[in-house]
Amino acid sequence: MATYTNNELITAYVSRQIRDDDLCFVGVGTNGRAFTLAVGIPLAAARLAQMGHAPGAAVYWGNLLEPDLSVIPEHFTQDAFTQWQAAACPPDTGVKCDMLARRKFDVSFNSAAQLDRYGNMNITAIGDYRKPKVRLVGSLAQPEHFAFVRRPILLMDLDARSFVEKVDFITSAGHLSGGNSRREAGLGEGGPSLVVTDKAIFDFAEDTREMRLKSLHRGVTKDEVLAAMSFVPLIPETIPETEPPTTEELAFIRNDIDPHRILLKV
Amino acid sequence: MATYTNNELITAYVSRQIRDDDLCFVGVGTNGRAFTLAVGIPLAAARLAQMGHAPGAAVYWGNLLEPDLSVIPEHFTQDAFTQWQAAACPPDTGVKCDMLARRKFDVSFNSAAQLDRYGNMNITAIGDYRKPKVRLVGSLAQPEHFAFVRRPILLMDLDARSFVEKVDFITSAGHLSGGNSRREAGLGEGGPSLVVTDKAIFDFAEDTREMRLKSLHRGVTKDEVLAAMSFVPLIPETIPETEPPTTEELAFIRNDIDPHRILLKV
Amino acid sequence: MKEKLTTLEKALSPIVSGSTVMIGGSLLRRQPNAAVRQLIRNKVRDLTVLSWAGTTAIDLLAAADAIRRWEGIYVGLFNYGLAPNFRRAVESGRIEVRDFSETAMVARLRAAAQGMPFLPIRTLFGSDLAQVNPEQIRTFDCPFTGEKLQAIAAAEPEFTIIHGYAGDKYGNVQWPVVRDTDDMDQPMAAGAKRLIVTVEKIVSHDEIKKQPSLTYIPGNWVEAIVEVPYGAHPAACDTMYDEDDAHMRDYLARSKTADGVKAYLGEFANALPDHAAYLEKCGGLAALSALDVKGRA
Amino acid sequence: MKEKLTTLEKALSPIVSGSTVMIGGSLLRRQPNAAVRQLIRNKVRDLTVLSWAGTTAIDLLAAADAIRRWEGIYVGLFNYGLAPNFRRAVESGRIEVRDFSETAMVARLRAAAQGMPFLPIRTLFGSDLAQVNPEQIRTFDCPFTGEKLQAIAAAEPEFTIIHGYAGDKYGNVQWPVVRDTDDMDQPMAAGAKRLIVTVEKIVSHDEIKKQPSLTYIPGNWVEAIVEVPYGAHPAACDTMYDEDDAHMRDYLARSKTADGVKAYLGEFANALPDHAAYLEKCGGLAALSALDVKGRA
Repeated sequence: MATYTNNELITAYVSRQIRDDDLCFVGVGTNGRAFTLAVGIPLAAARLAQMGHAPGAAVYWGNLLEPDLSVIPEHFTQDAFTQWQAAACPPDTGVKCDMLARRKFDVSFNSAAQLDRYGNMNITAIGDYRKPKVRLVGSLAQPEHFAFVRRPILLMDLDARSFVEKVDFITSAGHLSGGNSRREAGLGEGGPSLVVTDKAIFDFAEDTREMRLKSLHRGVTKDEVLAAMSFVPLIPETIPETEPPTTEELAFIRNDIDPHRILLKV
Repeated sequence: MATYTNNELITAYVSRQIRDDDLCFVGVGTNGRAFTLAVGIPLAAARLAQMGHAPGAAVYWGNLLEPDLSVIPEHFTQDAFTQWQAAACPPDTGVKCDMLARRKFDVSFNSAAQLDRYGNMNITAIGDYRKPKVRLVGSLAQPEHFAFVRRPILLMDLDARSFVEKVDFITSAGHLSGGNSRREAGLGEGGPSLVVTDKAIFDFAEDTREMRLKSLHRGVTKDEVLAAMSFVPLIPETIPETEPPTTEELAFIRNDIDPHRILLKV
Repeated sequence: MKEKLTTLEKALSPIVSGSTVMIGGSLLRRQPNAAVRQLIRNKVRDLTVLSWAGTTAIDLLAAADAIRRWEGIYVGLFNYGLAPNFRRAVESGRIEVRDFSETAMVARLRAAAQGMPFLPIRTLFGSDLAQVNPEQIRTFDCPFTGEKLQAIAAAEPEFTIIHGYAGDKYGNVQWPVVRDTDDMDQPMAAGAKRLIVTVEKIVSHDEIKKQPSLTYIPGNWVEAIVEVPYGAHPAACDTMYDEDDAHMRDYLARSKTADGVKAYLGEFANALPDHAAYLEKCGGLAALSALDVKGRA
Repeated sequence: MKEKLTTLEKALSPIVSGSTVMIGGSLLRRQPNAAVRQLIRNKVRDLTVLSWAGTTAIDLLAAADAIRRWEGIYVGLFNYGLAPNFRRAVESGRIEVRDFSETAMVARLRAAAQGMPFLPIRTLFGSDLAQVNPEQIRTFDCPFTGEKLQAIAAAEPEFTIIHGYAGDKYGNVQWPVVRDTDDMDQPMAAGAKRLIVTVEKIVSHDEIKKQPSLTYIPGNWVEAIVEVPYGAHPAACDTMYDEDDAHMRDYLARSKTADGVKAYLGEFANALPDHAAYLEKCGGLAALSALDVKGRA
């Protein structure tokens, strides 16, 4: 039985969620663990999908459309971005925004300071918006992702401060208060589809749109998961184990995609 | 007393209407006499203004912003346009449209199949719009010029078929039915300021906005002018003679701007 | 990436009579005439055709009785005067026209690219362009200032055909650094539903990815790409070749009558199996290279 | 053409306390930091600052207590984390924020460029970004479809400051063919009322007019242009130099406290007469050239 790291497990799992010809949005920047979740794992997963079942899968990264994932930069300083070869590099970020609004994206990878029971997320402010306890970065295109992308995937470590009953500020409208509330607010199809964490995978119930435990990573118990959340998600009768990476997937990740452990470092 | 052609007279007159730092719109294309009126005279006049009283005057031609008027192409085929050097050549024609809507243009040069008493013009259709006697080219940016440019200047040969009581189709709203009708329709300042013809110059009365005879070219009588119009414009007590070109202006035109008589050919 | 390189026949086969088609290019630049001749061979009819400043492509389609309605800013033949066949069809009532000024057409293209049903302008107050077209041009009040604005309906053709300079088999199309930018091809491509691109030449993806900022049509937007050298002939492709003056004059002369132009279409479109045969009919690449301009890539 | 080449002092003198200023650049690219340090020397206060993805320029202004309100999509220090001084000022209530998502901010910039009071989007239904800002984000009905849309008010700053690559004395600014295009500098410039541009270097107009399609900011739009080598330092200017990691870390360390960053500002802005002195303070061009990237023009 293959041994693997949590990052490898998540990378392989996420790669299987990417379908052939999917266009995937991957964010830029941040560092440390946040980089691994927002950039490292998504790039590795997209490349793994390309090498396997989804050769036509493409990434929009920064303002690079279809950057060459066979040569992912080893240092994420400006010149590495400038020199990264791609199929296209539109004149400004507005082109990416238009593609979002036209629903050209199939998958996006998102992380948040707060995520709630109905998949609403907050990257704007903790506490009161006018005089916040913690001012965060703002919004970027996170509202667009939940409004227009077909299958947004959240990548976050499970933590009671992040998984809250209700977010302090709705930066991105997920399933709002559940049921039809998203549609009633004026939004179309979309909103968060999966929440991939270091302990378990969640999806959202078809009817109530509540977050639902989907699978537990090998060796993780339900109680450990609940202990790391400030609300109790829906829990099915039987909880399967998160499907582990295959030896082939592990070989691709370790030998071809991230040989120097840059993407999956921490 | 200097002798000069009608085109030289018009070119010199028009150049004096261009103020320092004015941005002037000049059209492209057509041929023969229409080319002289729409392209040749405007380019020559703009260059003459640059060489004299308005060194900061600039032209937007095609999608070239500030093309080098010291080297105007001698053949108006595609590659001459492609190679013409300029300060800027924006990514698409939308940039020029935005500049029009933001009222960045001071002067435009316009010609029409029909022009009426209140300076409304028609380049769309003669007769019934649905089943026209003559289908013309459409509209291009002519409506924008009358809507947004500060001082549009019409360049047309005087002709009873062109100078009509009422245009068959209002492509560009000039002063509509006169008085405040332009403002009431929702348009801002602007509309045609001068009509420069082969026989006389016209402007528009401040109050009624009716076309008004401003000056007669040397040797032209009022009756000749009226005989070439389908309506009777306002006629002042005394009609001055159109100020002729100076010997210096003629020298610039003949030696520097259009030595091979390409711009002012016909 | 997905391979999208195909033939004119295959690329255009989804376009049937009654389709709505946006035609790229402006004035005598990059008219997709090779694709238009294929549509004529396919005998499509009753098209709704949208264009920016349309010339040869629109007049050829009009000559072939392929257009039921046209929407755009201009149809003519630039310095060759009015478009004789389009003009004849409009004057006889066979083609319905919907005229848009430049800011209005730009708003239609940008609205489609932005996924919006309309964009606002304030150009057409008092103009008959607005008065005759309440279906696509409507006055409304600004939600902030209350001032009157005009809403222009998005351009939403089923198909968009653009002729470009060079591209790869994945549909990534690039322009040269110095070119004639007086067109709306990129906004048209950005808002396209089904985008068919013809290019002067197919280059390797390695060539493309060296300068990704020159890619004005990403392959991600493209349904099919086809290589058609001199694909804009008898019009020009700026930086590559100029308009064919002799061919244009012959076309104009034969367009004086409907029969005359029918004979022209028979010779240069219907009687020919494909674009290669058209190039031969025009004297072959050797003869056509006389139109090439210096600095051609 | 009109000569617009001047000094930072002269170019920025019209910007007084209480002005509304748009700041160009995105993340660590082309932050107009030389201009920002001059504004700090000028002791301007109570600015309303608009930005795209703002980093060093916004945090420096916040550290100097120059900002009363900020409007944009992001303020942080990219891979260096949150923006400590901006964060402190917002958490203390000294800076009011108005957050816009990317499509919303794009709509604001394009509306200004198009001379429109607003543009429509449909992004922010259900988001608190709309709920807290009825002044600039309003729901209205599409004049054609009747569907609910959101009107986003145009961005209309009195001044716009952009740092570019190279330009001429007439204010024509060009970008290199291959660059990092992830920004909104051109739309910002297109909609600017009074546009002040700083560039890495001034080149001849003859250089510019050879490749007019590389001019992304025409001089016609510009009020003043200033040459400031390493004008984005300690941030990067893509294709020319990278971010200064050591300086960034020192800035972050000293930004742990308000006093710490005040000392930093004293040393690197207030105590220095001009940008030349700043470059000397940072070790001079010789030391800074260590940040240059290969293929730098």
